[in-house]
Amino acid sequence: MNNITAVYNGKKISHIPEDLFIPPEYLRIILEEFDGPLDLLLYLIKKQDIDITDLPIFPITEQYMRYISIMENMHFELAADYLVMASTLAEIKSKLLLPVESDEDDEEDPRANLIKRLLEYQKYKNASERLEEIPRNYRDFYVVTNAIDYQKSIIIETPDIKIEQLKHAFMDVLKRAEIFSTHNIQSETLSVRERMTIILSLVKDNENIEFERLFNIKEGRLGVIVSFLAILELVKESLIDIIQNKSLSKIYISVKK
Amino acid sequence: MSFSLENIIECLLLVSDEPLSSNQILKILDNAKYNKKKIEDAIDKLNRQYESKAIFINKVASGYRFQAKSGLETYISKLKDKSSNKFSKAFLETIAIIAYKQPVTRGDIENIRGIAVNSNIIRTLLELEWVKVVGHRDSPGKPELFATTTKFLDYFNKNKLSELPEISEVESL
Amino acid sequence: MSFSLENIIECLLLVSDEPLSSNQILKILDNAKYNKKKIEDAIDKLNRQYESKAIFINKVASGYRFQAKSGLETYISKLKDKSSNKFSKAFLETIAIIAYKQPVTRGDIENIRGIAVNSNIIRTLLELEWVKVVGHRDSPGKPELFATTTKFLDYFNKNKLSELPEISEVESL
Repeated sequence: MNNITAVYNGKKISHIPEDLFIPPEYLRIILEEFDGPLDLLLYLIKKQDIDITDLPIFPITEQYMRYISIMENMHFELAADYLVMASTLAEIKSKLLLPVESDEDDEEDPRANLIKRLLEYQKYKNASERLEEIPRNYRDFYVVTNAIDYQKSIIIETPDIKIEQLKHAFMDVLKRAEIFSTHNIQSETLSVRERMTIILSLVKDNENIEFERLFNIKEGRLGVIVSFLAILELVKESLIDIIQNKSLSKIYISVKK
Repeated sequence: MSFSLENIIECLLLVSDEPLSSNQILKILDNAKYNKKKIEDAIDKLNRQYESKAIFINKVASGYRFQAKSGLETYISKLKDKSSNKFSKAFLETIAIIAYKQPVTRGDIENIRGIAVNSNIIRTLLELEWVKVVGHRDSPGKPELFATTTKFLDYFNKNKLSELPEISEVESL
Repeated sequence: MSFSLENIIECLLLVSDEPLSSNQILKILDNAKYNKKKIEDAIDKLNRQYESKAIFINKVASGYRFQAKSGLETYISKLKDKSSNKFSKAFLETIAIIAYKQPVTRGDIENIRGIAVNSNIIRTLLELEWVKVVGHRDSPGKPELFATTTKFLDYFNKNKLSELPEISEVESL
């Protein structure tokens, strides 16, 4: 985190003013910029312009804790890793406070491991900055792919998929997306989805279509309900328009223009 | 190095994902010395250069586009089959989302999967005719709405979409 | 109409979504009269034909592909949407760790970055085929070991991993 820049009220701000009131929305922008506790620590250290091998653990810990408490006060969803780092810092601090016994002076500096981690992380941050700079496709040079059409006679072999695989794939996706709680997919939904596709195709081919033509009495009550739900869903997703010129006149459905 | 108009047009048509009309090309060049006639002449000239080649520039409804001449179908089939990603998890998830949540846009699929949609997968699905474009959503960019086809159902030996396996809440737990 | 080897290769490279190696081309042609040397010579010949053109055939890690020569960026940038190649800091750091420290596990990446790896980043990298699983570490849970692919190198126009920028140990900030 070398340069944080946020624009607040039209002014560019690149560091958090020490004792000024920080408007919460601006602070949020700054905090969201940090990619984890090591990133935050590196920022705090760089801001002080100090030699990392001489890491002043007391002021850094204090500042780190201040950021953490600001984030918590703002109900910022704090990754557990930030708290782990807080306890690591506290542990180092307490070790440093213990009196050093003279015959144990080859014992490792309690800060050593943290300093090593910070340097290691900085190394890969540098690497990622180099990667950001080197030429890449569609930004610095242009690759020609799939540049030409070919005759329709090209045959693509059909993949071998079992229907159960399809179902499991969809369930995996739903689980991952955690949208299951808000979207209850029931057996009926699919018939509505299918009807939506049929209606869309019909409407696409004919400019306007009479509302009644979307229903087939032979399908019985359930079929009519499916069509009706499909129409409502299409309207809700703003895919079609329902048009009636005056009351009691014919109702038409058309593609949303 | 400066390029002739023909070479610039050739490069633009090859790099572009979509056919380009002469008006689009003029807009990109943004130079008063070119006009529609000059673009068309340049394309004619390119096609004469390509006489012995296996490629040519074809005029389709939305503009000019490179196409393969006939004769190399067996090679191209082998090539396309290899790169279609048909057996990947991404392929399966994409067709599953289209089937169960149709009609959907690319953006919808990306939102659900949390990751960008691979263009090859959509293209393969369209080429297999498992999926078709049924309309456009009325939102910025007018994205295409994808839905499954009867060919897709035929493959699974089903008559209706509602015959696909049900997704129930209980099973997801 | 029959085409010369050069014309066939030109057409195949243009139709393909991905770079083609000489071995892949040989496999598609499936004809004993061709060999690797002949493919390479044909590509050299094509590139000589393209001398005054704005395109050329470039060799990257996974094979040969067409690219635009530099000079037309202002035009081409009007054609292409660049949003798809902006990466987040977290994404770049993750791929940098995998590239420079491979093979690595998720845990290794988390140790270095000090924060949990976002699953979507790993999934995106696997789907882009920039990263693949090359094995499992012999430690509890047998975590997957990730390494970069030739496709990752292709994206950055490199032939070998050693062509990536060198990085050195950091001793001070």
